[in-house]
Amino acid sequence: MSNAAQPTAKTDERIKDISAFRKALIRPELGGIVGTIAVFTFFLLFAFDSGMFNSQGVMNWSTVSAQFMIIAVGACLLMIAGEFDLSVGSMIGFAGMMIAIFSVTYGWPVWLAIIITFVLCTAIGALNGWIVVRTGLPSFIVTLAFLFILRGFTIFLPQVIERKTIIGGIIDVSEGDWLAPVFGGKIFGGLFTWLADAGMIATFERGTKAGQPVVDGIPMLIVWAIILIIFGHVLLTKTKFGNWIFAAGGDAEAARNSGVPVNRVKILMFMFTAFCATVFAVCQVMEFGSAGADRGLLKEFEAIIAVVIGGALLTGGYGSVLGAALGALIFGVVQQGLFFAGVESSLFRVFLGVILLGAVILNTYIRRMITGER
Amino acid sequence: MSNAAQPTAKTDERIKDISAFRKALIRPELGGIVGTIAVFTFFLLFAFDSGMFNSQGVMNWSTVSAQFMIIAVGACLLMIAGEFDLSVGSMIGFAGMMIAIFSVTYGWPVWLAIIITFVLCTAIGALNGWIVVRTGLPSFIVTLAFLFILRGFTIFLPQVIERKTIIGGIIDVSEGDWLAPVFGGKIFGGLFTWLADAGMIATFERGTKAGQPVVDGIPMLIVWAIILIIFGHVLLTKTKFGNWIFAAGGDAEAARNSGVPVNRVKILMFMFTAFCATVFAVCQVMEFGSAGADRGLLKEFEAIIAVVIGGALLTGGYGSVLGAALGALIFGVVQQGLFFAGVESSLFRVFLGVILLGAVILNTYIRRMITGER
Amino acid sequence: DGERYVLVSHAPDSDSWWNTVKNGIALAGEQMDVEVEYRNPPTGDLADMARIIDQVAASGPDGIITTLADEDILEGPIRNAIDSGINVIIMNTGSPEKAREIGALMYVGQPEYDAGYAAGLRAKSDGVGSFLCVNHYIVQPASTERCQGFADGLGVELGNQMIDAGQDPSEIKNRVMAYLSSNPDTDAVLTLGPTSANPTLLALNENGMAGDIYFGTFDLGGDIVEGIKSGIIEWGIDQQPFLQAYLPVVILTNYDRYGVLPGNNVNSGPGFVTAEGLEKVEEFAGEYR
Amino acid sequence: MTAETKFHHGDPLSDVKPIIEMRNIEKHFGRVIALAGVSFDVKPGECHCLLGDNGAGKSTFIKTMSGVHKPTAGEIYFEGKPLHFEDPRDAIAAGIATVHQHLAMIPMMSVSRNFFMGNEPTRKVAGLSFLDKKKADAITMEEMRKMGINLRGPDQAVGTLSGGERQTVAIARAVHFGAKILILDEPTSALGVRQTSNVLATIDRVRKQGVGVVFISHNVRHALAVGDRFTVLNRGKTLGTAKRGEISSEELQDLMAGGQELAQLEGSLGGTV
Amino acid sequence: MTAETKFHHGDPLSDVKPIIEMRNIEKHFGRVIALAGVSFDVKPGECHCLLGDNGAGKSTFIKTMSGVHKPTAGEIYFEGKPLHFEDPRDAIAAGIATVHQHLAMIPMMSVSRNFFMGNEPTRKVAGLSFLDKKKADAITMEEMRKMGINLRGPDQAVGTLSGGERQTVAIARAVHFGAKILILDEPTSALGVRQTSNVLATIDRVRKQGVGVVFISHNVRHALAVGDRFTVLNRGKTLGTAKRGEISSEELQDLMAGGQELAQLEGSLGGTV
Ligand SMILES: Nc1ncnc2c1ncn2[C@@H]1O[C@H](COP(=O)(O)OP(=O)(O)OP(=O)(O)O)[C@@H](O)[C@H]1O
Ligand SMILES: Nc1ncnc2c1ncn2[C@@H]1O[C@H](COP(=O)(O)OP(=O)(O)OP(=O)(O)O)[C@@H](O)[C@H]1O
Ligand SMILES: [Mg+2]
Ligand SMILES: [Mg+2]
Repeated sequence: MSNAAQPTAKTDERIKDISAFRKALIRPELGGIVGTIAVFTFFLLFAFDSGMFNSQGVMNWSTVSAQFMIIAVGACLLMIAGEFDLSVGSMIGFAGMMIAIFSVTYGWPVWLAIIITFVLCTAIGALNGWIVVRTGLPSFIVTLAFLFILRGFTIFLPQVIERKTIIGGIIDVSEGDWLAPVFGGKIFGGLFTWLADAGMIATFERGTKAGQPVVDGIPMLIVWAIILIIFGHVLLTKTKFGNWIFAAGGDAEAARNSGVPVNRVKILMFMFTAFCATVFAVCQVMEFGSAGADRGLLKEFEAIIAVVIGGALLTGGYGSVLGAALGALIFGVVQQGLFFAGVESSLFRVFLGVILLGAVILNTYIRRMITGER
Repeated sequence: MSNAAQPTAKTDERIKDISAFRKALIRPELGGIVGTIAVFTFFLLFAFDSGMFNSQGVMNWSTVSAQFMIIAVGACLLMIAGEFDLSVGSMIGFAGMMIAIFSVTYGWPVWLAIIITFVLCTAIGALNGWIVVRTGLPSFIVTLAFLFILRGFTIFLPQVIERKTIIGGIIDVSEGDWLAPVFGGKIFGGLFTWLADAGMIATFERGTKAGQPVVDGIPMLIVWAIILIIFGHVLLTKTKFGNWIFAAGGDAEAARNSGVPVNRVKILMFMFTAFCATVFAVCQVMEFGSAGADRGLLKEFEAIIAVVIGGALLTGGYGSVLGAALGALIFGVVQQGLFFAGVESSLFRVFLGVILLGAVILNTYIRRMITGER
Repeated sequence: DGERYVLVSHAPDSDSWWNTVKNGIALAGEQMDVEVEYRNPPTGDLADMARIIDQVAASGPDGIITTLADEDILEGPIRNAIDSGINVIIMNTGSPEKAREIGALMYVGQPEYDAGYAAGLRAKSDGVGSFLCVNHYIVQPASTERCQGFADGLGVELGNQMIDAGQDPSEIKNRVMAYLSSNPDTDAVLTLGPTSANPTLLALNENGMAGDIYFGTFDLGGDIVEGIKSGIIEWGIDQQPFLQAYLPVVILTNYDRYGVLPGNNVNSGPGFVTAEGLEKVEEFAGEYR
Repeated sequence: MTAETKFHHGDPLSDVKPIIEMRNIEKHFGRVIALAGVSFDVKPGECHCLLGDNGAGKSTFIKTMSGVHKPTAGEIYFEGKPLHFEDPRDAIAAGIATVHQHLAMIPMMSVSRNFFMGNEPTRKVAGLSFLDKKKADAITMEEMRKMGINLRGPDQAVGTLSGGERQTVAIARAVHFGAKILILDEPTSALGVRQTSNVLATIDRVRKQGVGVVFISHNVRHALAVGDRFTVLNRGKTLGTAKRGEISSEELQDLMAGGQELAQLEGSLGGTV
Repeated sequence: MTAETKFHHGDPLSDVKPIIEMRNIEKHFGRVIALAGVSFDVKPGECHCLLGDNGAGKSTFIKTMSGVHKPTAGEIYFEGKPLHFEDPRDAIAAGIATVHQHLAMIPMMSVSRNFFMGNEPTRKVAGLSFLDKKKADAITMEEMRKMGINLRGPDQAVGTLSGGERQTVAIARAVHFGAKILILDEPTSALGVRQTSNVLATIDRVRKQGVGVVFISHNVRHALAVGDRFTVLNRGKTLGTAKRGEISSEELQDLMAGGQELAQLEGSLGGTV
C-alpha cells in the first residue's frame, strides 16, 4: 500500500494569494532600502548646496558610514546568531590602547603590535562567547560586565604605564611599517589626482599640499568596510556556516538537535564581532596616530542601532548584512547630514531616537509579512 | 465511579530529598545576602580604619546605596514584569531639568513644578510601555530610542530657554516651599544632635560647623529608598498585583489567557520605573540645587546591574525587591569602599564588571536549584 | 557680510562649561553680523571630532575655530582645512607653538599644563603640600594635564591624588567625602570645573572642611563664585571662555573683511579670580564668565 | 448507557437553554481565514466534543469563546443575552474557564500562585487588600490532593512538575473556580494512559455538577467515551453536530478526516487510529 | 500478519545483528534520576516501539541515543562497536536521524534551509565551498511533494506551515538523509486522523528499506499498527520487551499504565483509551 496512502498534494483555499511584486518587495533589507531612499531624498532637497555632496562632503559621510558599517557587520552576524555584544565600544578603546602601548611604550614593531592586538581581542571575544554558552546567561549581562572591565583597563593601564590617558606618536613609529598602511593608508590616489587635474574635484589652494586634490584617495577604512560587508553577506547567505548562524539564532536547542554546532557558531561570532571592533580601532589609531581612553564610547549602541534599522531581529534568527550596511549608511548620513543642514546638534539624539523607533516599527511590519508570525 | 478512578497520591522515589536547611537557603535573595556578607567582611578587614565605618563614612555609603536602591526598585519590578528600561538615566536628567525650568525659569512654585514633573515623567513612562505592548517590540529598542530622545531634549531645552546647560538657583526658589523638604530635607536632626552631645558620634573639630555633629540627620533620599523598598516588596509578595507582575514576566501569553491584564501591568510598571527615576531626580535637584544636562548618565545600567546582582532574571518572571536592594547596597558599598580603601579609582570599573559576572553566575546556580530548570 | 564661522569643540554634549563659549560666539555673531555655528562630538570622542572638522571643511565656511585637544588626531584634519583655503584659529586647549606649526592664524586660550603649573606654584607658596585632584572627565587628556601641572607646580608626585570622580554630582560628592575621610591630612582640593566644583563644595560643607581646607578650582560658574565670595574657595582660575569664543569670531571677521590681524597670540588665562572684585563675575557667571 | 462505556451520560434535553451560543463565528488572521462561519452551543451538564483535523480551527474557535480572540463576524449569546468579551478576564468573570492547548502555567511561579493566577484571594488589612497566601496555599494543596497529586509544598515551582502534573493543575484550577463552562483543548494529547483516564473521569465529575464541558480531541475514542454531542470542524466550517448514539465511531472518524481518502486510510490502519 | 492491521510486518529474526544496542543506560539530572538502567536495541528493518507513561523517560532515553545527552552510565554499541556520541552531530554522522517531540524546526527560516539544517549540500567554487542552494531547493520541493505537501516555494518560512505540515517536514528530512536508524518521538500526538495515517504509512515504507525505526507513542493502537517489538518504560526502568503477536493490546495498556489501578481504569473507560 505504502505510496497509495499518501494523500495528493492540496492547495489551500483558505489563503489569499499575494502578488509577485509584493512578494519581491518582502525582504529583510526592504526597510533599509526605503530608509536610504528617504534619507537621501531629504538631504538632496534640503542640504544640496551645503557642501554635503561635493567630493569632500561625500568622503566625509562615507567615512563615517564606513566606520559604522565595520562594527555593524560584526554586530549583525552576532545578532542573527542570537546574541549581542555591549562591549564593542570598550573593545574599540581597549584595542587602540593596546596597540599604542605595544608599539609606542614597549617599542615593538607596529605590525607585531597589530597582530598581537588582533589575537588578544579576538581571544577576549571568545572568552565572552565561552562564558555565554557555558553559563547560559544572557549576553546582555556578560558583555555588560566586559564593557566595564575593558573600559576600566583602558583607563587604568595607560595611567599606570605612561601617566596619561592618551598615548600618541603612533604615526612616527609606524613609518615604513608594512602592515600599518593596510589599515591607515589610502588607495586610488592616482585616480583622484587625475580627477583633480581634470578639474572634476577641488584642489588645495595653499600650504604644502597646494594643487593636490582635497580628496586624495579612498581610505582603507572604506575598503575594510566593503570587504567585511561582502565577506559577511557571502558567509551568511551563500555558505553552510551562514545557515548555521540563522539556525543558532532562530532556536538554539532545535539547531543543536539537528546537528548544528551551536556553541562553536556563537563563540565564533563573538570572535568575529571582536575582530570587527579591532579593525575599527586599528584603522582609527593608524589614521589619527593616537589612542585615547575615550575612544569608542557608546559605539556598542550605535552598532546595534544600525543593525536594527537594517531589519535584523534583536532576538536573533533573522536579518541581513546588506540591511545592516544600509542601516549604517542611514545612520552615518543622518548624523553628518544634520550638521550640514545646520540643525542644532543636540537635537541629533532626538532624531536618532525617532528614526530608530520608526525604522523598527516598519521592519516589524515587513517581518510579519514574511514569516506569517503572529 | 468518579472519585474512585483517581489514583492515590504518590511520592516520587526518583527524587532525592533535600534538607530543610538547604531549602530555607534557596531564595532569590540568597545571592544578595551572600554578596553583602562577603563585601562587608572584606571592607571590615581591609578598610576598617579608613573612616569607612565611622558615622560619617556609614552615612556616605548609605547615601550612595540609597540612590541606587531608588532606581533599582523600579527596575526590579519592571524586570520581573518581563521588560527593562534603558531610558532611566535620561529620565533622571530630563526630570531634573524640567523641575529647574518650571521653577527657576518660569517661576512656578516649587511644589507645582515637582508635581507637574512627576505627572509628565510617569506619562512618558506610560508612553514607553504603551509602545512596547502595542507593537510587541523588545523594550531594549523602544527604551533605547527614548534614551536618546530624552537626553536630546534635556540638552536642547535649557539651551534654547536659558542659554545654559546647567540651571541653578533651585535652593533659593524652594525656600519655604512645603514639598521641597520632602525630597531635599533631613530628618532626625534632633536625635543626632543629642547623640553628639552624648559623645556617641563625632562632632566637627574645625571649620564653620565646629561643635556640630558630623552627621546631622538622615537625608530624605534614604527615607525614600526605604519607603520604596517596603512598598515594592509588599506589592510584589503580598498583593494580587504582585502575582500579576510575576505572571506577566513569566509568560505573558499564559498570563493573559488566565485573565491577568498583562498590558496594564506592564504599562504600570513602566510608569513606576519612571516614578522612581523622578524621585531620584527630585532628591538630587533639591540637594544640589541645580539641574544639569549630564545628570543620570549610565544610571540605567547601574539600576539593571543592581537588580541582576540581587538575583532577578533579565528575562523576567523571577526576582525580589529585597534582593535588588541588597544588590544596590553591594554596589554602593563596593564603589565607595574602593575609595576608602585607596584603590586606584579607575579600577572601579574592572571590579564592577567582575562582581557583576560573579554575582550573576552565583544567582543562576541558585535559581536552577529553585525552579528545577534545565 | 554674512560670513560663516564654525566653532568645533571637543566637549561632549552635556559639558556645561562650554555654554559660555556658545554664548560668546552667538554674541560675536550678532555684533559682527556673521553666521556662527557650534559643533561638538556628542560623546566627546576625539576621533569623532576629527570627522566633524573634515565635515565642516567640506561645507566651506569662511573660518573654523577649534581646539587642539589632541595634536595627533586633530592635526591632519585641521591642516587639510587650512590648505583648502579656510582660516583657522585655535582656541582653548593647545599651545601657541603648535598652532603656528600647523598653520593656524593664531591661538586664543590657556595652555592647560601651564595653568595647572601656575596654580601649583601659587598653592605651594600658600603652604600646600598634598592635594586631591577631582577629575570628573578622566578620559580627556586636558583634564589630566591640569592635575599633572598642579602636582609639578607643588613639586610632588601626582600618584593616587587624582581620582576618577565620574560626572554624576552625587557620585562626585560622595567620592570626595570618601577620599577625604580616608586621607584626612590632605591639604588642598583642586577641581577642574563647575561639574566637579559644585558637588565638592557640598561635600566640604557636609564634612565640615569647608573654609578649612585649601580649595582651588578651574573655570567659573555660579556656585563657584558664591564659594569664592564666602571664602570657601581660595581662587578660581578663569580662562575666560567668553573671550576664547568671542575674540576669534571678531578677529576672523575683521581679517576676512579688512585683512587685519593681531600680531600676537592671546592668552585668555590663567587669571586668578579671588574674593576681590567679584560683582561682574557674579552677575554673568555661567553665561559670559 | 451505551455499550462502549460505563460513564453515566446526561440526557441533554433539547429544551434546556444553552449556557452559551455562538452563531456564525468568523475569524480572519490577515490573509488567513481560520473560521468561516461556525455555530456551536453548550448546555449545562453536557460534554460537547469539538473534533477535527489539524488546523481545522478548533483552538481558534474556543479562543473566541474564551475571550482571547475577538471574532471577525458572528454573535455570542451568553445565557440568552448577547455578549462581547473584551479580553479573557471578561470571559472568566462570566464563568468560562479554559485549559488551553499550550499550557497556561508559568514554570517559575509556585503551584499555588499559578493556581490562583488572575483570581487571587484577598484579605483586607487596614482597608488595603492583600493576597491571602495562607488561604491560597491551603486550597491549592487540598485541590491537588483531590486530583491525586501530592505536592512537596504549595511553594514548589510548576517547572519542577511533570507535564501530566502540570496539565492536572490547569484542570484543577479551572474546575475549582466554579465555572459554568469548562473548555479543555486537547487535554489528553500529551498524557499517558493513567493520566488520560484521570482527565476523562474529571470531565465526567464536573459535568454531573451541571457544568457544560467543551472537550477538544483528535482521539475518537476519548471523545466517544465522555461526549454527549459531537461537532466536527473541517477547514474552518462545521460539518454538523451529532448526538451521542446517533453516530458510530467509524462515521465520526470519517468526518474528522474530511471524508476524502478514507477508504484507503481505513484499510491501511485497520480502523485503529 | 495479524488481524488488527494490514501492514506488512517484517520478521526480525533473532539472529540479525542489531544496528544499535544500548546497555543499562542511566541518566541523572542533578537530583532527578530519569533513567535507572535501560537496555534497548534496534535491528534493521524493524519498528521497535518505545511505550510508557508521562515522564517515564522515553524522550530522555532516545536523546541519549541521538547524542543530545551523554548517559551517566551504560554502554552504547553501534554495529557491534562501542561508541561515544559527543554531540548530535556525531549521531547524525553515524546514521541516526531523530524527529524530536518538540519540533526541531526553526520558524523564521525557509523550508529548504530547515530541511538541510546541519547537512547543507555544498558546491566548490574556486576552492571554497559554498551552499548549493539550487540543489537544496530542488530536493526540498521534490521530497515535500513526495510526502503530499505542495509548498508555495522552497523559500516559504516554516512559521507559515501548519503543525502537521511542520511535522511532515521533520520526518521527510530524517528519511531523506538515508539514516540507518530513524527515531520518532511521539510524532502522532498532535496530528489529525489523516496526518497520523500518513506518518504510520511512512514508517512502514522506511522500514521496508531496511531502516530500523524507533517509534514512541502513548497510543497503544498506533503502536500495534506498525510495531514489531514493544518495550515499555516505567519510571526510568524497562518493564520488558515483547514481540509482535506475543502481547495483546490489553496487556500492553496494562504495562504502560504501570499495572496498578488498571482494573478500575479499564472499567471506567471501557478499554477505549
Ligand atoms: N494568530 C494567528 N495568526 C494567523 N493564523 C492563525 C493564527 N492562529 C491560528 N491561525 C491559523 O488558523 C488555522 C486554524 O488553527 P487552529 O490552531 O485553530 O487549529 P486547530 O484545529 O486547533 O489545530 P490542532 O489540532 O493542530 O490544534 C491554522 O491554519 C492556523 O495556522
Ligand atoms: N534536562 C532535564 N533536567 C532535569 N530533569 C529532566 C530533564 N529532562 C527530563 N527530566 C526529567 O526526567 C523524567 C523523564 O522525562 P522524559 O521527558 O524523558 O519523559 P517522557 O517519557 O518523554 O514523557 P512524555 O511522555 O511526557 O514525553 C521526567 O521526570 C523529567 O522531569
Ligand atoms: Mg489546536
Ligand atoms: Mg517525551
